[in-house]
Amino acid sequence: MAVAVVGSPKTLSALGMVAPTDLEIKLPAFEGSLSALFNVVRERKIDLMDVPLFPICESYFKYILTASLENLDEAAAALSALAYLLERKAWLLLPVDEPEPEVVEDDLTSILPTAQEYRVIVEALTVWRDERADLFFRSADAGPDPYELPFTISNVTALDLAKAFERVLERAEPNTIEPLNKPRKSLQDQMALVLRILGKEFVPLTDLMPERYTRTEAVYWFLAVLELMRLGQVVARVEGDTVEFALP
Amino acid sequence: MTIVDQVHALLFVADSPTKLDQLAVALNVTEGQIEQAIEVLESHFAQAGPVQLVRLAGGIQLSTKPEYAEILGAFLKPQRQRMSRSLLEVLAIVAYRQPITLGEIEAIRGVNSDYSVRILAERHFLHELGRKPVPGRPVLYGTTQQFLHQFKLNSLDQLPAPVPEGYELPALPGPEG
Amino acid sequence: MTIVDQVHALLFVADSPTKLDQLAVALNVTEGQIEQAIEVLESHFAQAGPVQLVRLAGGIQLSTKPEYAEILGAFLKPQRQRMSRSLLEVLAIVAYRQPITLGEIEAIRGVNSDYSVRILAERHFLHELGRKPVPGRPVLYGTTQQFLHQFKLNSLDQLPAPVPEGYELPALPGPEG
Repeated sequence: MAVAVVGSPKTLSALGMVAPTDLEIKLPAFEGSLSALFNVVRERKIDLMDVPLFPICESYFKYILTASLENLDEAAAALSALAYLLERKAWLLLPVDEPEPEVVEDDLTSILPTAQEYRVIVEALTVWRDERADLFFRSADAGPDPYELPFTISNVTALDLAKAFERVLERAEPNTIEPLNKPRKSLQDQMALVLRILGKEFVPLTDLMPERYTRTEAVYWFLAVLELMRLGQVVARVEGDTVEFALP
Repeated sequence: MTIVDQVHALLFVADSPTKLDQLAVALNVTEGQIEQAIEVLESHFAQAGPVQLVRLAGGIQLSTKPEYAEILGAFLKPQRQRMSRSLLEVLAIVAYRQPITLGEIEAIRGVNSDYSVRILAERHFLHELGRKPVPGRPVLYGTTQQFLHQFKLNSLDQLPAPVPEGYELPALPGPEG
Repeated sequence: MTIVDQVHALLFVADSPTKLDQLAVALNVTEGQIEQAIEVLESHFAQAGPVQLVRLAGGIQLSTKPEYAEILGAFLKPQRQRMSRSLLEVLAIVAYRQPITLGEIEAIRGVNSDYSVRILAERHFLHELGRKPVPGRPVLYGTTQQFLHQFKLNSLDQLPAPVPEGYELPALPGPEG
């Protein structure tokens, strides 16, 4: 694999610029100048895999070190040509980006001899994967938001509830003026209260509430009952034209 | 392996409400047989356990019973997306008035609703129905199946009637209340 | 609402294996109570219905029983990803020898395994565990939760031990049986 370096500049342009300095290459697969090699590779007339690039690079280094470098353009052109060849070859060496040929899956005899030690594991994995394929799970986005689940309110419609609320409000007294810093009652407390008072028997909302109440209190009572209905802890029905509530 | 169990299995793995005819085709039985199986399942679930059958978005689906909402809400909290008041408002307007343009939504609300519409479309609650044949050809929006599903509606007819204009809503207590 | 029903409800909505401690925290009970509830649920499911409890990837998950595979497969038409012999081989080596570098895998197999490792990582069977503190700092690979899930394993301890080199493997039956 002798490579001779000859420094006579040529002007033929292979790269569309100054031709590379002629590095004479003598290899089993190719004999000629670097620019000739560059051309045959570009035209795919030679398999680059058969051309070792290392000796060529070495020659180029020798040339750079020993030549007078009167013409830097030539040296640069040679470098570009070499870089092109190296890149082309590097791509050829990369694994092909297509699926591996399908091998019959349970053909365990085809395990590489070097990996025979792992054959039992491969066998086990094959079995388990088949078993796993028989199982189906609930999908990640299955089901409505559990917090927004439907609940049955028997024959009660939203309009019935609105009417019931209206009736409760009609009887409410105007709000008393309270100091601003008075802590607000929590809905949770109100819900607990409703659960304590309510029994299994259906009663209208007004039966649960005290004789006298303010508009704000009415709202709290109503919201508490609604929330409990949503949580399934209170049920409702329409009796005549009144909505009645009870524990389920 | 009874039809009831088979229907149960299909509903268990289905990721959206399944229609009776889909179940019938999958199990190669009649819709009547599916109906019967559904009834058996329904009463089976009603007796015990946390699972129930719900009829949603024109199909049937398994869900947990409402009384488990609190526990599950806490368990799933990080995954839940809350919906702001303005999003709900836009959604309500579109649900009633669809097909409707962005300009019409904004005329009703009196505020810019561009952002809300975009978010609702991203969450697949709204989608484009076409374009209104007026100058500018604005996009017409409508609600999706996803909307029905998320709001546990079987069809749009189930929406309560909006309060007619001029009707006085009972006043909610003000901040001083 | 018993603990058993509550555990059932949580497992029903969970979309991946749930660990006992997660259930215990969510329901504010001890892990021992969860264990008991799981046992009750397990025997309950074993008696009837298409659902079962499976222990995999270090947690518990509801799934359908294997005998429903055919019906469900026809209904869902899942896209089963085929796995070639070399992918399985690389997976077996990583499962057993993790953390392991690409170079070490290739040293065992004697062939370039870059492609297989990349595909397995894309399918989330393998992931990077860090880098080996040697020149070049090569990536160390290990198996994922997804790997355990896809192969119905609860933990890596369930893998059989590799047969030591030099040990004669019983011959597999040839094609003539």
